[in-house]
Amino acid sequence: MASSIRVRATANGDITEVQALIQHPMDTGLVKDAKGEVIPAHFIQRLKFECNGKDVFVADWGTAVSKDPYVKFSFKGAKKGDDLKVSWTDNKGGSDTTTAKIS
Amino acid sequence: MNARFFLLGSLSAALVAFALTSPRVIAADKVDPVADAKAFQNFFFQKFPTVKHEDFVNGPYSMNEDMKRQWQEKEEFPPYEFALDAGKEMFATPFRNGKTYADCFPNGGIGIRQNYPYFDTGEGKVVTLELALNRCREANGEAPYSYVKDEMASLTAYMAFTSRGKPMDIKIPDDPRALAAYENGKRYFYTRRGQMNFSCASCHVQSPGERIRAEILAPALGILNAMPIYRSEWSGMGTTSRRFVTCNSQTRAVPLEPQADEYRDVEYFLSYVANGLPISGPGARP
Amino acid sequence: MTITTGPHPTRRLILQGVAGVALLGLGNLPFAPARAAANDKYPEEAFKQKSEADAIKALYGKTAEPSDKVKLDAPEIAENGGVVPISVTTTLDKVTSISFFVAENPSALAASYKIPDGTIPAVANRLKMAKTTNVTAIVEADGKLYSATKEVKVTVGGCGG
Amino acid sequence: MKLSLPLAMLLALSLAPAARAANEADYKAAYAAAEAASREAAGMRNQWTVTVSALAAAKKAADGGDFDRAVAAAKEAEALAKASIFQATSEKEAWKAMEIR
Repeated sequence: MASSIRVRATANGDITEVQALIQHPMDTGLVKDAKGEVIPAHFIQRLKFECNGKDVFVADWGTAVSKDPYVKFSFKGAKKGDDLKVSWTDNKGGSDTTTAKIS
Repeated sequence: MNARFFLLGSLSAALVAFALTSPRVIAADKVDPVADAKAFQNFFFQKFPTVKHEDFVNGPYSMNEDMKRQWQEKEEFPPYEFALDAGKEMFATPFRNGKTYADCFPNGGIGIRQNYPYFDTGEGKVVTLELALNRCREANGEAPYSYVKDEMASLTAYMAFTSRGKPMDIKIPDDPRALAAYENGKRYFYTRRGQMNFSCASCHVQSPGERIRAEILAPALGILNAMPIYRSEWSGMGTTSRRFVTCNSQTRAVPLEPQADEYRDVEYFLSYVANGLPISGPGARP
Repeated sequence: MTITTGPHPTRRLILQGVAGVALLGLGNLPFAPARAAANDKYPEEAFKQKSEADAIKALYGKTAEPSDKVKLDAPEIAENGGVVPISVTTTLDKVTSISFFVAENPSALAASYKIPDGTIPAVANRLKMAKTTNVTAIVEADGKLYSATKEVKVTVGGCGG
Repeated sequence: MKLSLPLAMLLALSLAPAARAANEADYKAAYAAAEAASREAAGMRNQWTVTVSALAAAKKAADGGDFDRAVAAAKEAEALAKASIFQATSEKEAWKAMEIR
C-alpha cells in the first residue's frame, strides 16, 4: 500500500526545505460517530526526520494537530541526493516510515 | 381549529400579492443561452472589477485576501493530494474484465473534464462526469460507486487534474430537449427552496464575498470549475453531487437523490455560463 | 499557466529562511550550548495539562516572556477550525525548541518541536482550534523562553441546515 | 399599518383557547392531514427537512402516549408542508425576478 507519508525535500544552497503531509485520522477521542459512540483517540505522537544519521527535526504532537497533518521546516548541512528518513508512531502503536531523496 | 388555517391562508395570500407585484415579472421569453452566458459573466465582471476573470474559479479565495493567503499556504501541499494519487491509481487499475476507465472515455479520459456535463442526444438528457464514470463501471461488470463518497471524488479529482487550465467548453446541441434541460437548470438555480427560502442565487449571486459565519460565499461564476473539492468542513473530498445535497439541507430543503435530473440540469447550466473560464479542480475549500 | 500554486509564497519563506541563517551563522560559532531542558521523551504530562500555564510548566518548567523576535503568523479569521495554518519564525539564537499552545482547546499544548543544531528555527503546521481563542508560540532559545500570541477567530461555516 | 396586521394575526393564533386534552383519535386525524400535505410537498419535489422532523416528533410523542404534544407536532408539520407547497407554487414564476439578464 502506498506510504502514508508524502514528503518533499528541496535543497537550495545549504538550506533544505522539507514539507510533509501524512495520511492519518488524528482522532481526538472527543468526537462521536453517526451512531453516537465516541471515536477513540487515535493520533500521531512523534514524527522524526533524520538525515545523514542525525535527527534534524522531531515533532511531538497532541490531539490538536489537524487530520492528514502537514508540517514544514528547513535545515542546514544536507545536499541534493542525500536521504531523508521520515518516521512516525501513534498512540495505538501504529507507525510508518519512508525515505525520500533530497532533490 | 380551522380558524387557524384561515389566518395562515390569508397571511400567505398577503405574501403572494407582494411577490406578484415585484417589478420584473416578464412573460416567458425565448431561451437564449449565449446571451445568458454573456450577461451572467458581465454581471460578475462588473460587480467585482478588480478580480481577474480567470480568478473567479477560485471561489471564496477570489473574494478575500486573508482567505486567499491561507489557501495558497495550503496549496503548497494540498489536502486533496491523497485523493489525486488514489484516482490516478484507480484509473490505471483494470476492471475484472481487463478493461479500464480509459476505454470508456475519449482520449483515454485524459484532459476531457472541461467538456462535462454534455447533452446526450440519444438519451435526451444531460450526462455528468460522475454519471459517465458509474456507467463505465456498470458496463464493465463493476458495482457503481456512491456519488458522494471518496472513490467517486478520487476519480473525478484525477480527471479534473488532467484538465487543469483548460477553458470550460460545454456545448448545447441544436436540440429542443437540450435547450429545455438548460432552462430547467437555470430555473432550479434561481428557485427559492427550503424553510430558509433561499435559492442558489440568494447566496452565490446576491452576496458572494459576504460571510456566512466563518465562510466567505463563492461567486456562482466558475463555482463548479474547481470540482471535486476537499473541504476542511468535511475533512474529506466532496463531489459536485455531495455539494448540491449539502447545500440543499443547509437551507432545510430535503435533498433530491444524487444525479437527479434537476441536479444534472443545474450542473449543465452553471458549467455552460462558465464557458471560457479555466478548470481548476481538484480544489481545496473551507 | 498554473492557476493555484502561487510561486511567491515559497520564495518569501525561503528568503526569510536565508535571512534567518545569515544571523544564525554568526550567532553559534562558539560550541553549541548544553542540551536544553526539553528531554527526548514524548512529553505525555504536558499534553495532558488543560491550561496553558500548566502545560508550559510541565513542558519547560519555567515561564516565557513575550518577545518581538518571535514572529507568529496565524489567520485573523480561521477558514475552518479543523485546519488552521499557523507558523512561527524567529531571529533568536541557539533555539532548541518551538511549541504551539491553543489557550482554550481541551488541552492547551498542541504541538512541540525539537530544533537540533543546524535546523532553522521556523515551523509551519496546521492545527485544530475548538473556538475563538489565543494561539501562542513559545521559542526556547539559549535556555530562556520567548513567546508571541495572536487571537484567531473560529466559528462554523454555512447557514445552519 | 401593513406590518401591524400580520402581527395582530400571529397574536390571535397564539391565544387560541386550550382545547380539552387530545386523544388518539385527534392525533390520528391531525397526523393524516399532515402526512397528506407532506406527500403533496414531496410530490412537488420541494419537501422541507423541518416538515419531516415535525412528523417524526409527532409519531414519537404519540408512541409515548403524549397526544397533546403529538397533535401539536402534527399540526406544525402540516403547516410547514403547506408553506413548502405555497413556496413551490409561487416560485414557478417568482424565480424570474432574480434572474441575471
